[in-house]
Amino acid sequence: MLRTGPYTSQNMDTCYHLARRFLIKGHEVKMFLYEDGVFNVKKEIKSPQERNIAEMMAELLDAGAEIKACGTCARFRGVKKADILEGTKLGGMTVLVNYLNACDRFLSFGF
Amino acid sequence: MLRTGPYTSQNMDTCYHLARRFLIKGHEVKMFLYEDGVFNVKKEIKSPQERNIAEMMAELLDAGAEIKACGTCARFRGVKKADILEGTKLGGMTVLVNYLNACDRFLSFGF
Amino acid sequence: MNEPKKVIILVRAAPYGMASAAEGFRVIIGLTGMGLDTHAVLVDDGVLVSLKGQAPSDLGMHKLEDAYSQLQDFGARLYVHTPSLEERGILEEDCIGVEPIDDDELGNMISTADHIITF
Amino acid sequence: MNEPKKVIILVRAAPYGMASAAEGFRVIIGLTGMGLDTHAVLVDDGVLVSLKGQAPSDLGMHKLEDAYSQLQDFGARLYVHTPSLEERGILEEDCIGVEPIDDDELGNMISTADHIITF
Amino acid sequence: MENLYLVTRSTFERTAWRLAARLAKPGDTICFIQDAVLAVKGPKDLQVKMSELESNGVNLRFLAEDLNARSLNAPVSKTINYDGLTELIEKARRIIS
Amino acid sequence: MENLYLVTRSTFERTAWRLAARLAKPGDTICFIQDAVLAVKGPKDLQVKMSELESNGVNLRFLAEDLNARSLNAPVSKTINYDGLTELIEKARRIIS
Repeated sequence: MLRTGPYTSQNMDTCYHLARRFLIKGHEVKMFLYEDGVFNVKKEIKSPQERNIAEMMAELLDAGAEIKACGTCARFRGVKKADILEGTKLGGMTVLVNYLNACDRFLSFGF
Repeated sequence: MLRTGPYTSQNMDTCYHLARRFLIKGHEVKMFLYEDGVFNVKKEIKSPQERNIAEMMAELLDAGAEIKACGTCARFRGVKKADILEGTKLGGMTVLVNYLNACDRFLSFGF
Repeated sequence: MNEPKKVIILVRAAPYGMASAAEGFRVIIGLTGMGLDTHAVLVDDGVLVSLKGQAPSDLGMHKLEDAYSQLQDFGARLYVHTPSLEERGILEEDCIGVEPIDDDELGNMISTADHIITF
Repeated sequence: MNEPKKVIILVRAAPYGMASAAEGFRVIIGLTGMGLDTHAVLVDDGVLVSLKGQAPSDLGMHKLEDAYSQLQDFGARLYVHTPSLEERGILEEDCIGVEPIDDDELGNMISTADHIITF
Repeated sequence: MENLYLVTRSTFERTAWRLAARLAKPGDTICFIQDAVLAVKGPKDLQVKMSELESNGVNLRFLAEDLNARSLNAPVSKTINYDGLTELIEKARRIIS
Repeated sequence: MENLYLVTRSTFERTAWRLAARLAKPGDTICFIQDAVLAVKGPKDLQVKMSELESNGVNLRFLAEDLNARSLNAPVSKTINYDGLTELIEKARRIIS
């Protein structure tokens, strides 16, 4: 679960570096984006001369990660379904509960 | 200058409560939104049963405040011109410099 | 059917300054409602969430004291970390009904949990 | 023409964990370039920005040491708060070229500034 | 008033208040708002520092709306509301936050 | 390993590391990443606490990529890179961050 947004905090980068390695090792990776975390999958992110967080997210999706964002958090932050990367979805607390039920290791990154 | 986003931090609320009072007293109020601050003027913010930050911003605009957001911060965060409240604008560092030159008191809210 | 997973939610942030305690509440209620064995622990500045007499209406915010007071009715367990209360000079009697928990008890609870979420 | 406004930018955050030090740099360069009397002060964890030998490429980030090293060429003044260095056990000789400043000097500098921006 | 220092983050969770305590001069004001109103509860080294600052002529203020929200209290003489904070900002020569 | 504690924020600016120090048991690991790698520099009460933890059998680790970015160093035996952190997470029964 990731609660912070892109660039502002290094959390997203830490998640990316860990997720990439877990996927290579053959683990399943699921990310639930909560609070400002929902901003990490905005497809319009443009980052000239810098790492592109949306592309890093897309890379994880391509490698098999499942990424869902809290719909309520998104609405409060003006993020719509049409704004987020293909392959990601908005969802409710059920998503988090399913992830918690399914996973062997849970990591939480906040403020 | 406001560097944090809506809901996540109380900074935006503090700015609102102060700005409202300064406007009533007849002062000019200018806000420069930097980093996550740019998210505060997303017109799609929906907040059932909660204060609506976008409406609070619109209220300040109606009362005469000038609100501009850093264009580079917006691009990195996937926020486009079309996403922000009418009456607000994206701008460069020139905006901040003009505000610093024009103002008698400067407040900075960050992390 | 498997045993429900045991999840501890550590609420470490003070109410109102950040949304953390409010967003943590949504997670606690959600997990409880969907049958997880949910234990919420107020620790560090999070203990402020349990202080009676909160009045955030001038800030245009909802009263977290009321929200957290309902948790037990929904089947979640709510604890307050007593060393965190003491460091802040807050008396248990000034708090809403919560179960006190000390370092050893919290440590033991963590050792029986499947997952820990921090707010 | 009026005197240019004197602005102090306090960089208080460590580099890389938050974008603050990087975003502060953009403001320092912008203000300097547009003729403001710009004084950047590294204080608290911000002193880490001046430590030589940073290598953030594995994080996919730009080296802030290099960015801040250029400031003086652009006409900005760059200071490091020596008590903050001492608290962190960092020697001035391990830092890029910056002007040392103590509590009294920083206090006096603040008393002559028009505005203060914090990162 | 020369300088107004605004402290916004919890004084228990963050150490940011120390810079204000370190730089404030006689006649300056330090105002605790948002989670920083927790300053009325400590930590202990802040409480020691606050007495020191007051004997040196630094004014301490706490924002009423933020205290009330959190069910905290400060002495009446040191409590100001948003209207009072607005005036403090008008009177200050500069604000450091 | 039973529990892996991850500390992410600066140990000078935040007090969040204290909870990990307080709860960690023999055999647990506390890993400092992001700005928390500043832990190699202090503050002093953390340094005292770290020796105590180590004599109690708590393992301390620092993330190499984050140390390098900030030009900081930890003893080689306590430095792990992202691959090592990945393994720590696999081995841990649960992660507290």
